[in-house]
Amino acid sequence: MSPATTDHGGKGAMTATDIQIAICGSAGDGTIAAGNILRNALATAGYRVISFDVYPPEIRGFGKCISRLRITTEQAYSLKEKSDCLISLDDSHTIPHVGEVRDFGAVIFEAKPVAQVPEGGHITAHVRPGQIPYGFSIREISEQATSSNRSRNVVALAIMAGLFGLDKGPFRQTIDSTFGKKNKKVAEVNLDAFETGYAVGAATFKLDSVKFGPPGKSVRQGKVTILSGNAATVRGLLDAGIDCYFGYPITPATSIMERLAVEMPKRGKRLLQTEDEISAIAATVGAGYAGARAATATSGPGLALMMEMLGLGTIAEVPAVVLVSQRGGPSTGMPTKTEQSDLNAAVYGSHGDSPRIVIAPTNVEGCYRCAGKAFEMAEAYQTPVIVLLDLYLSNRYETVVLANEAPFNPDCNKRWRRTERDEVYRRFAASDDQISARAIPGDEGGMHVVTGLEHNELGRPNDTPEIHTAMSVKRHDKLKAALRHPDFTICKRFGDDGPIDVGLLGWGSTFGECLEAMFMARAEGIRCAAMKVVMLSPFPADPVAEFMDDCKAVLVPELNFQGQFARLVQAELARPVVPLAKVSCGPMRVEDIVEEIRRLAAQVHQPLAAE
Amino acid sequence: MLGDPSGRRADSVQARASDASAEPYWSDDPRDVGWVKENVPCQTACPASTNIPAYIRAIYEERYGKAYEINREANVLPGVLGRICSRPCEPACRHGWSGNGESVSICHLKRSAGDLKGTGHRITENLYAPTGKRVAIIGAGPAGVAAAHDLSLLGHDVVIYEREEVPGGMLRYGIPEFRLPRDLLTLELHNALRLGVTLKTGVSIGNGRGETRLFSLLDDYDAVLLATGCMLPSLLPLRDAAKGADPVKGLKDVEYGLDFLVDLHRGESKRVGRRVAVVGAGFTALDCARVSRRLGAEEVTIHIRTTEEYIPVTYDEIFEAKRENVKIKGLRTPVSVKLDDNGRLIGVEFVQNRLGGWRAGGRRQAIPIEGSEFIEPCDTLIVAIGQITENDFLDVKVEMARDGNIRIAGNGMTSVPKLFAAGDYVKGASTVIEAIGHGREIANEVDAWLIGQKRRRQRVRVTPVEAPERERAWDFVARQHMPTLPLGERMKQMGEEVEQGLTRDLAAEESKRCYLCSLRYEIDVDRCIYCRACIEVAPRNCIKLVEDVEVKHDGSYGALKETKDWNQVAAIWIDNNECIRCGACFMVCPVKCISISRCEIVTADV
Amino acid sequence: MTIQPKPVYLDEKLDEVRQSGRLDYRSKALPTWCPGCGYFAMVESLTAVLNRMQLPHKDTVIVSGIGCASRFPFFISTYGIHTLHGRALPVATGIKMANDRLHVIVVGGDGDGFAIGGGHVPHAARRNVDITYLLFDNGVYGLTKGQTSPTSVLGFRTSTSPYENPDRPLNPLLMVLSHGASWVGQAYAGKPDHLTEMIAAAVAHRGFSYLNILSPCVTFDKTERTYSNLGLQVADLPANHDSTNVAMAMAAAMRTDHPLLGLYYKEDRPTLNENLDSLAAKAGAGTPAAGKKPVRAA
Amino acid sequence: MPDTTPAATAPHYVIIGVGVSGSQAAAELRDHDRTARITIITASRLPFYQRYDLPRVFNGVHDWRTFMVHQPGYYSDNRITLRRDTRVGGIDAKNRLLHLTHKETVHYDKLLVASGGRPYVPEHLVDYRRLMFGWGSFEDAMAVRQALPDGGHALLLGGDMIGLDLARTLIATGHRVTLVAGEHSFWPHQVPATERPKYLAALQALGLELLEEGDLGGIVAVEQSVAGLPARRVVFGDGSDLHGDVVMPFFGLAPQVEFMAGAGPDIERGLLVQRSLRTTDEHIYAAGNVCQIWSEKDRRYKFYNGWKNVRLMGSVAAANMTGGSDEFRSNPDAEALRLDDQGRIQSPFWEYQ
Repeated sequence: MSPATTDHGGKGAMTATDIQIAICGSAGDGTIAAGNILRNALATAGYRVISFDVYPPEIRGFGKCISRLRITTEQAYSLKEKSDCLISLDDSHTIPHVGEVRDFGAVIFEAKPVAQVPEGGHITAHVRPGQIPYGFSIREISEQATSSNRSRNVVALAIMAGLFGLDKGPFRQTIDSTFGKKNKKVAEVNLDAFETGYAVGAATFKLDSVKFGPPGKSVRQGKVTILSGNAATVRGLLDAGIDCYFGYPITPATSIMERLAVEMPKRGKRLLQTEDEISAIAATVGAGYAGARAATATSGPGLALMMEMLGLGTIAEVPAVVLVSQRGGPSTGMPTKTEQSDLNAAVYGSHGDSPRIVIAPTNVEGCYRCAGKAFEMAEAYQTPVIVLLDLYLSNRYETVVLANEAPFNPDCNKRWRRTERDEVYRRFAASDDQISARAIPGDEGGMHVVTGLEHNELGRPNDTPEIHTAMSVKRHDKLKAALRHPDFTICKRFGDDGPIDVGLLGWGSTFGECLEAMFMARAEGIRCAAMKVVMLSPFPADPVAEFMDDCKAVLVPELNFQGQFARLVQAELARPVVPLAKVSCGPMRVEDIVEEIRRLAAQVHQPLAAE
Repeated sequence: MLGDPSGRRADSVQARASDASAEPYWSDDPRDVGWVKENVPCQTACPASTNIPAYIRAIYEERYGKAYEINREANVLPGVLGRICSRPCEPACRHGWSGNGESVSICHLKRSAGDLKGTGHRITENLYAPTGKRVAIIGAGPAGVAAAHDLSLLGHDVVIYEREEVPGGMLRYGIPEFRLPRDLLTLELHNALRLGVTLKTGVSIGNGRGETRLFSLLDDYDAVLLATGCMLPSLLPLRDAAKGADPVKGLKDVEYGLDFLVDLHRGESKRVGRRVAVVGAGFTALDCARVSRRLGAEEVTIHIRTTEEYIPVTYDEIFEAKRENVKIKGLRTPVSVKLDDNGRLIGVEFVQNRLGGWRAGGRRQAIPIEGSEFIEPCDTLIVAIGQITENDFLDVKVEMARDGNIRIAGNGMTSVPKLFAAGDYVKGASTVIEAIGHGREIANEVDAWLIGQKRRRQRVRVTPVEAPERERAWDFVARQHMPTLPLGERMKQMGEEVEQGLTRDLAAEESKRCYLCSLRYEIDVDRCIYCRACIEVAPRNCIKLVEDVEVKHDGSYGALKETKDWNQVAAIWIDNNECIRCGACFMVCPVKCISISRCEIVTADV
Repeated sequence: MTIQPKPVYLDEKLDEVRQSGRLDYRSKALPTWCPGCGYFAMVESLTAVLNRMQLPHKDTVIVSGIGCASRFPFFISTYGIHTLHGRALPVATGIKMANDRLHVIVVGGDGDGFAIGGGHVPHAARRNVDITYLLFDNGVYGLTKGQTSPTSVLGFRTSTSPYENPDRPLNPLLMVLSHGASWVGQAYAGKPDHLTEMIAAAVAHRGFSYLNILSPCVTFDKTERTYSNLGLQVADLPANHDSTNVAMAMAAAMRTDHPLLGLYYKEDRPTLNENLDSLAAKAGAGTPAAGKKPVRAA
Repeated sequence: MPDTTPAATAPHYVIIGVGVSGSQAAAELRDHDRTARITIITASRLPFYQRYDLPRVFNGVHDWRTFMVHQPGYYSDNRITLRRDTRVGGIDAKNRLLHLTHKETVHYDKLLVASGGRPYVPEHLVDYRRLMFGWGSFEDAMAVRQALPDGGHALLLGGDMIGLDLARTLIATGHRVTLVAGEHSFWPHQVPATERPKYLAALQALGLELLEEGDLGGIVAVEQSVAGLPARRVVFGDGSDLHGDVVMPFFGLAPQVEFMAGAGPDIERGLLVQRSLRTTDEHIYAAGNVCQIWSEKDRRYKFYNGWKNVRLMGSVAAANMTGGSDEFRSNPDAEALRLDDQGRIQSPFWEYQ
């Protein structure tokens, strides 16, 4: 395959930048920090960036950290299969990843390790003949520049920047703001390290074929910024006016809370680290009952603990927003590996018939929108809303364009107002849209009790078949309005119009790979289209069915073993789909999808050929 | 309090209300008075306002003397009334209410108090200081004796004028000995009068020669009380009889029951035929029938206009009469008497009746069926259809009421100043207990009139009680039956008392049955936690979630207004009308917010 | 024997009750607990306290978990939320954080609070969430018809410990004291007057107030914690008890043979919301009161 | 992770150098032994490329991949480990260990030293190395390509066959080339003094401007450019000077054997080997410009240069390392410099295409 500048989506010109850089090291090497600096610097420089870090569950020690960044002129949809440049801060961790550098890409490494390495233990034993090895005395440079080896990560970055001839300004700016927050001195030291490393890199004869083009033009309106999925989620929550947050640390959702812990107090809002996930969701439901926009974030194990309370939210019709960043399961599973295996839990979880709204953004910008819209929906439909992220989405960074004005309605409550006629407030009164006017503690005259017991219109416990039937209908039917939620894309089709051979049905973070795969398949002449499904519950049956009508075959790529979304689609529409269910401990490989598209395309044409 | 030694049961009972160390609370509040009247139906039904629960409780405690004294406070002849009382209390008894079983044998217990009291029992009298007033009472029947007793205690000098040789009136002359032993009667009359009443017997009041003039008494005394009763029989109203005429006058074999009994008790020798027909439905009729049996009649039939269930006598009387082979035939009204050519009675012609509507007083109307006449053969006819007053002796002009009885004002005084009247003489033929009650009532009025103010009145005495005095199990004790003389024994002698009196054990068992209705169970609304534990254990629908209570015109409480709305429940309240004083609620209350007090209407100094 | 000076007349009493406003704090629904249950004392005392303090209905929220207590909110005319087994405290924390103006009262039993919900008590206590926790301690699971609870006495026989309860009961008072509750008291359902005073003090306390309310389960414990046994066991805290001395309070809490009634411990310290607001002020929020705004409530 | 101990069965052949002879040896080692481990160690960052073609950078060929001999897949297909950017710090011949400068030790069963030669700079010019452009690698070539403007002036010192090859291209691509000729001119060919003018004339015919080194025995300075003048200035002993954009030394190659010092095998200038290319250490062979081969005829150890020779050396070494008994035989014809019919210089050294 053509190595240098893959045309993502067929949109960019050949001169457009599309470079992926990976930084790999041991926990504690500053790998992720280097990735962050690189990401922010390149975003500052005006490139569009997607980045994703993989790191171990342990804080320090010998776990592997990889930070991957894809730098493009126009927004890309996923990381690439192959990186253009790999920076090793620890050979033992980097060696297994050397293979992911494309031919004639660059591998930057430490030429003078501090300790003896075993035979074959140095990265030079593994750099592929097609790749360009760049050994530098990174440690020595760091020590020369800063009298410390702690700036190795910055030096390595700087060498890369110098080697590729990147503009120093954005790097300096980023390093200054990153380290300056802690200590001006630290910033200065790192700037020195950068300058030294940059000079070394710049003086190095560049043998690889990695070429940075100029950054893209700035976006028409809104502000461009680089955000992780979790950061975008936080931004969405804040812009939608989050009042209360309750959380318990869990990878990979923790950073949502960490960011909110910084931002919410500034706005006079309240955040609490609870004793567990159960209390986090409980307090969220409590605050929701009290009228606040409240949210909690967790991952699969936490979601499992929250299930019972989600059921309460459903039956008591209390708004609550739960952000779930999925990771590998079951049980503790793989805390630092991405997976999309909590769909069943999110859609079907909890006991009894407990419907709720589940939405899953497909990119970082979607995280922003979904987080904010989740508040709107929770309020409007008086129900818990799960926003299904995953580690890959939570932790990946993308340059996103945010509107100048927050695109969220600050109040979607259907509020009860006391009228002369009301003798008694009927919290769960029947109405055309099955959504009952809501009174909130503090509302005069609206006193009522909500309960996890089946109840009548007044909220009084009642378990007659008539009431249970009516209330079950109400709880399910009211959610259908969410399919028409204003200013929200429940699903969207990409690619060829009209009849197609292979349609991709994608959800969540994997959809980026689906899109990349679709573009590649189209480039190969396969009639291909893709639909992203953002709203998983209630299921947007009509548009999805319409899309499937156009497809000879429907492929559902997702990162779980069971093909959970494929099953959901089949259950909702009773139509066959081809699952592409992978548990690869990392993002879906675009090539895997393309391969499957090719196979399916060949298959759908075979009968035609036979005729 | 009394010399009667406390029995063993007394020790086992935690509290004895009258022994409470603290002062009771006295109330004239209509809500309290109303409560007692409503809640102690026996006492309310009793014309003498006998504090029945109290004396039955005393019997349970084996303090018979005290029980006797409690009775005596209301009527001075407990032993007498314990035998022949018409017992208006018993139909009223809560225990006889629907669902509760049979009423308590109040009367038998009354007798047992007298029967069982210790030989050392001494009667108690509370004497007032002498007033110097003099009162003449005409008639030593129950009303006169009761009035005399009370007036004498109140400090007045009382003289009774009695036509007969011995006092007692109808008690002595109208009631057969087998129901009321004469020695007991004599003793109790003596006890009633022995504290300073002058009894002048054989003195007839009237205009005739040798008779004492009423107006002279009025001159001699500060007050004169007429208590002469009803000593004239009502005439048999046969179909063809002229109004006011006696259709059976002069007929052999036909007699008025009252005359029959009075003659008998004056000592005359009476005879009856083989077949005796008794017309009438009261005690007199029954007495005549049973006396007839004892005089040798073989077939004794009581003919009544309606049916058994509506006749104004006690069940026991009917029961015993029937045991003595007295027949009772109902739904018939005599139309004529049939005589043979010799003028001897051969039978009575009756007309068949059907039951009509209710009449005042709880009786049923009897409507003759035209053309249904028939003849019941008999050898002797005794007519016992009532008595009326005798007014011939009056030598002062006194206003009479429409029914022929004397008219008295609210204070008991007739239209003649200083002249009072009481008992059957005022009210017409009634019962002994009514006569006694009225006698005491009028005595109180006389006293007030003499003194110029009321000195005593009825008040409610409220005494706290620490614990229920009953056990729930007692609610299931069956009514104890009065032992009676075997039939064979009865006929041997006219004076053999049929009812033998309750033994100690029987009395004890029967005394347990009393609900002690004067115990008032109340919930302290401020401390009640509305837990409804009391409702849970309540044997009846007696504890209620109350929203409001009706207050009647007289200030007493009417019905409780119940609710099931929690926010309307202003109190959980014990509906004392439903309450059978079992104490279960008191025992179960977790916060001990239920209190018990004894609420009694007693006569007290003003 | 005391003699009431004057009988209480029902009509007057009814007027007084109605006019007192107490009934306004009740809902229409009749409580469904077993007759005699101590919960009645709680609901009665609480409504009396609410009435006495004139807490606005609209600003009062009763929170319950699961257990016999769970239906408590249905019987009170304020706002209420009947949550999950053991989760009332965190729900209440959320409510209180959402709106300072709300008076939040949590009711629950010993199983709810110290078995399934035991993980939440320490944190509500140490954070000093400004709520009142009325814990109904009857030492048995009532709603599920009589199983062993965390405060069941040793040797207690229940349907799940048919031979005997082998587990030593925990000591709720000692627990909450050690967790830093700022108000700790104990009352007995059989003494409703005292209970009312204690609830009043607990509700008035600014911070996390924990009131342990001893009561029998009249249905499923006929042998151990009966009214008669408890009535004999309970005693008042000694007159010289110093409720500012936590060591003394703990020592008193150890007296499980004769549970002592009264205020064990009281401490004034900032509440969770106050702490959050002051850190918000440090973080640069416009005004410290910003968080106090009742979010979104009308 | 590769083994740290010698494989029990498969021998490990290590080749130092990825030039013609090293690469040839690797290929033939694989032919001889399908199971052996083969590792090439080189300080270069690039795989084997055609160094002789480097002048083509002036023909617009700027991508080193054009010079690549094998596609990258070649190495993995043949299971040859190519370790680039890797330097050997020393050899422990006794234990058959290579000490790499990055603190790694590599065990070998047979070692082939094919580290080649680096451009030789005479002593008197060493101090000016900084100001001169080398021509040893692609990087060097590109550097010259960048420093030398179109139509610019290159000053070549010495004038070995490598330099003359470049000179041909430079002239062909419109540059001005001045050769300062001296005793190293036409290296490695030995040009008798008699024939020298003839060859020099041939060079001039090519378009070179010529200066005889003898005439300017004392080069005293090479200075940085001043404004308006080309980047380099060569000052001669007589005070005259030359201005040029680049100055490049072409004094032949010197074998790179520093890392062999003290290792055991005999070294004169290069590694001394038999015709079997084995050094005095039975496990160590040498090939290419790094070794001197015993010449029976000349009774001395000789360097053999030129693409054909060094490639042959690789083959012979590979054969012998795997148990063969080949001998290196140089083709005398191949070593001769000559002029063709048109008077153009022909050298086997240039015959690499």
